[in-house]
Amino acid sequence: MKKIINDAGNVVPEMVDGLVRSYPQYLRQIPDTEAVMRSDEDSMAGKVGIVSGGGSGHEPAHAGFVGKGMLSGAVCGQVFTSPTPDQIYEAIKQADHGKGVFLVVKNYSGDVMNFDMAKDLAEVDDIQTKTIVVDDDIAVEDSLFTQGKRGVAGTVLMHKVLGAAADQGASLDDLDKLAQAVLPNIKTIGIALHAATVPEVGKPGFELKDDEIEYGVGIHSEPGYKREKIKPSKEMAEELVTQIDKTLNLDSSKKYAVMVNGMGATPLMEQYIFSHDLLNLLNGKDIEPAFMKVGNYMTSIDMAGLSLTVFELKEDKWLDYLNYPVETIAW
Amino acid sequence: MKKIINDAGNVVPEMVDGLVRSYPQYLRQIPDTEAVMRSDEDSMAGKVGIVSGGGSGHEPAHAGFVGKGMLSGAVCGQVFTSPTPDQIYEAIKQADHGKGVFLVVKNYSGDVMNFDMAKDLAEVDDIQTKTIVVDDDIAVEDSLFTQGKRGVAGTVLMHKVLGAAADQGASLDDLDKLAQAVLPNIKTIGIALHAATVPEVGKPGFELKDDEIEYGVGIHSEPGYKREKIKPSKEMAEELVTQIDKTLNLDSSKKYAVMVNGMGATPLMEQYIFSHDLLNLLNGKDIEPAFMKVGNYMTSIDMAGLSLTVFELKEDKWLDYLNYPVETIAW
Amino acid sequence: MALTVDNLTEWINSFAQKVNDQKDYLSELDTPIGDGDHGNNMARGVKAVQESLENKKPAELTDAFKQIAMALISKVGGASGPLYGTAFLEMAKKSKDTTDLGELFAAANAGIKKRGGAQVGDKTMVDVWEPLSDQLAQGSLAQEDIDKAVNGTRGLVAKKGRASYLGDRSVGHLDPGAMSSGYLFTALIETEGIL
Amino acid sequence: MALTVDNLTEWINSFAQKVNDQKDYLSELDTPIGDGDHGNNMARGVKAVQESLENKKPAELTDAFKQIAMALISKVGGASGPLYGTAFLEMAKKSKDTTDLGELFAAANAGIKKRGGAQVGDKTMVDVWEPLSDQLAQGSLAQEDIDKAVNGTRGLVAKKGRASYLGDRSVGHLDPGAMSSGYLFTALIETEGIL
Ligand SMILES: Nc1ncnc2c1ncn2[C@@H]1O[C@H](COP(=O)(O)OP(=O)(O)O)[C@@H](O)[C@H]1O
Ligand SMILES: Nc1ncnc2c1ncn2[C@@H]1O[C@H](COP(=O)(O)OP(=O)(O)O)[C@@H](O)[C@H]1O
Ligand SMILES: [Mg+2]
Ligand SMILES: [Mg+2]
Ligand SMILES: [Mg+2]
Ligand SMILES: [Mg+2]
Repeated sequence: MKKIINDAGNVVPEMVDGLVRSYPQYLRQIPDTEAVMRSDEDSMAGKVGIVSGGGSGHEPAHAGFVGKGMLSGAVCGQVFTSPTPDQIYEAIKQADHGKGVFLVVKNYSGDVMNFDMAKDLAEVDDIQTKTIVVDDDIAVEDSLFTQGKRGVAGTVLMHKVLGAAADQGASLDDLDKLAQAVLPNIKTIGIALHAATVPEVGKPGFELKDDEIEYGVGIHSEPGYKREKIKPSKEMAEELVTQIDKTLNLDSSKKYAVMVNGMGATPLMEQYIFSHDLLNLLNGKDIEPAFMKVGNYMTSIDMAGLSLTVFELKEDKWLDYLNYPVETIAW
Repeated sequence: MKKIINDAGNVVPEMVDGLVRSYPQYLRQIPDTEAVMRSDEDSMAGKVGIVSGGGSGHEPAHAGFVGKGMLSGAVCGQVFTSPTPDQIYEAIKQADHGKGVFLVVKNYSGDVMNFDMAKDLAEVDDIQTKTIVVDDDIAVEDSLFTQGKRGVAGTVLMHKVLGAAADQGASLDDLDKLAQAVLPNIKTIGIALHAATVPEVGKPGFELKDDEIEYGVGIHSEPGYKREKIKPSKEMAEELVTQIDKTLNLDSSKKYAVMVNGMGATPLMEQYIFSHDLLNLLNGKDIEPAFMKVGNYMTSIDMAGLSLTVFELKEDKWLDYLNYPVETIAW
Repeated sequence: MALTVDNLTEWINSFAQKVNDQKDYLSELDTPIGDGDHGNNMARGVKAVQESLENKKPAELTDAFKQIAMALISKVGGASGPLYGTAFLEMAKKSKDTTDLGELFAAANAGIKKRGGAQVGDKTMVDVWEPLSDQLAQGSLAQEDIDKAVNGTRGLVAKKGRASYLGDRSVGHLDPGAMSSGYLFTALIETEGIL
Repeated sequence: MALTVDNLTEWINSFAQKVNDQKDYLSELDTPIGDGDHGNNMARGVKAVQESLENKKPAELTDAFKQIAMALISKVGGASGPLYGTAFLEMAKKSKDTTDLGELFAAANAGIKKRGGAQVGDKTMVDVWEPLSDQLAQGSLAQEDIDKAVNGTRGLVAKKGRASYLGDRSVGHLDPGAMSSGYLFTALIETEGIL
């Protein structure tokens, strides 16, 4: 493992410190935590707060989306490890401006349980909270008896939509309805060329041969659904679009937002080439995305690969929310 | 080599196509070239145009900085290879709105010569041009008899300053004076953990052992000034700050802008940790940057590593230029 | 033979020792069917527990359980943090009424199941906590029971936690949380005078 | 023995052949002291040159030189593109007055030096173009002269181009542009009836 770090056990506090001190215009840190809050207090007055977070290693998520028009705060857990309830609770307290706090949680056992415990703590203080558990990753079969699907890059689109609505005065209940309505329309699927190395582990989460890729890998090196020899970008795009098509039934009469998300070590060069192939495929179905973003939004440390998120814009308002101006580091 | 591409010989056209089609609100492509122009024509009316460019592989540079308040156009050469004069010439023609075009060139023999030839072509059309040759990389010794220093990440700050000034109505001569004044105050130095792989070459530009790093590497895998065993981030920051200090004489009575720039495969996690160490060092000298940015701005395909740019803000106006709002993909 | 703050501390220190010794192994177990951090998570947790018990020596059993719970809840994170934390928090509550380990563990196990929603057979720590809590209640817990419970997770298909994403491919791997829970029970039966 | 469109084409095709055969070698030479793309750059260029000469067969020498120049200028990029392009553009200009290869190469060499600012001894293609143009003018160019000029760059410290960033560490490596230029001269002396 070759990394620009000091102490593998200390990456999160140092990272959060560096982030907050580099961008004081956007962020401040809650003392004695790795939770970060929006610096622009005025922009939150009288509005529902939105708090997200999760394990670290997904930078710029989630702190990079804290700012006017998007998140009120983000809680940074240890690398690939859900943050603890006490810290989430601190962020909830600071995000509350009398209208309650909406929590955006990715569907992992750890995140769900820790945010739940934080919610319990907030209830004692009479802070109203609602939660959306994002599970956009279609690589995993859903079932009532399991944890279900994972939350991945589509979470960033959820942040954007809710952030814009909250900034325009949506109530906690409005946000709850919006989040529930939006959720089933956001679908993501990823591909990995090389696994991430967690600093404390010191070696990649899984091994892929020099000519192997894996479809459906999660953002914490969770295994995917199939391994294959590397293929041209065009064919990778085909596989991902086919999977998305299965759940969303892509259709030229509908509107879509698309996000191509780099996993951390995959250069924009490759992301743009993939986008070229993706757009060719979509255009072949007479679909022109109404909104598109390409870049590193929800990474997996130094994983090589990318994910494709398609968000069916059932309402025009959702597109407005995506286009709503924000002041963040990374949107 | 494992990359999300189709054909190593075709990465640039496919990449530019994907980029432009993903972001039509910012960019349009000049037909039959790999030059991209700002879509927002209105924002350029009556203003001096600014054209930059260079070899590809540095994404988001340069096309990611095309947009209102920054560049008018960017010409994308083959990977790590200067664009050709005919394409630069096309971009100059389209960037000219009667007030001339300012060219931002990085100091490589190829770029300098190709932009020069394009300038000659533009002169025939009576389009006025001026050029700044950026040479911010202090890893290379300067001398009258050699090519001199390389242009690297500091170029992005040059784009920003000139773009803001041009947007506010600066003339070609104003921009020339501004660029000349700014240039000697921007200094950059880099560090590499792993070299970039040019698709057509298929293997990394140089080999570093599993525990080796190299200081002063260029953004095309040009060799640096020393190789060492990997060190804690803190010590890497110390080495880079010491080098910058030698040329800029860092002093708490002066103002600075700082850019920490990822090389493409280095995750933000590491860039923020480095920033933490960097800010500790600067604070130790009683320096608090007046402006700071951390992220991937001028990459080297999938190189692992980062560069540190320090820009001494001799005039308050320069800080205003950095803070001036822009509409681009990547600033 | 009774639970005291002293032998509780001894038990927990012995657990901490095992977790630290097996930190890499726990993370290794978490690699093929998880995200490879269970050893680090637990090591961070037991360190915080030991520090807490050192810095603020609890006088009462309830306080001791509570301190353990809070240290785990606020330092482990992930899935195992709230689960282990809930287990000890439930023991803290229960310890107001009884010091019977069978009852304490039954409460803890119920807490884990409520928090995580897992049942026996889902290939989680519940596959260790439930049968071994039962055995404790019957006063017959032995190392071979522990081994059997832990090893029993190997053949299961994961239904909860990260391993569930693997579906059938989770079969053939021990569950890391079951393994670390096994250490807790082994530490317990090795602690003199506690049972 | 005179320069014609036919033997110019033959010469250039032979040069193209050599560049394609040695593409990887040229890029390899460009790796330790450059950016590893000289072979790819030149291969892209000679392909464009051949396509241009195929698609629009030039009738006049000047047109032929100009087509070659334009193909190189618009397809190679980097440092070698404008340099090779300028060389052939200067030959195009000069070919209006003379078909003497000595004079044509002298003009080309002057163009390269003006465009890139390099002098003999700076470890660039000029270290091949200048001495060999002189020898051509004297009517005595042989392969051993070419080898000597190319190999002579090995001992030099680079002052121009990417290799200059290396300073003294550029010593011991052949200059890639000198090598590709060597192929151009070898192709020339191998072309029957041109000299
Ligand atoms: N819903 C659940 N119910 C019970 N135990 C669970 C549940 N989810 C996960 N676990 C346990 O947690 C262990 C993983 O813990 P750990 O690796 O520390 O957390 P994470 O999965 O968040 O990385 C699993 O091996 C399993 O025993
Ligand atoms: N200023 C210059 N004058 C003459 N020749 C030069 C100059 N700069 C570079 N060269 C030649 O160009 C060659 C490199 O070409 P190439 O690799 O294609 O371009 P780049 O350096 O832009 O990647 C060098 O080996 C050298 O011979
Ligand atoms: Mg984890
Ligand atoms: Mg080059
Ligand atoms: Mg885990
Ligand atoms: Mg080169």
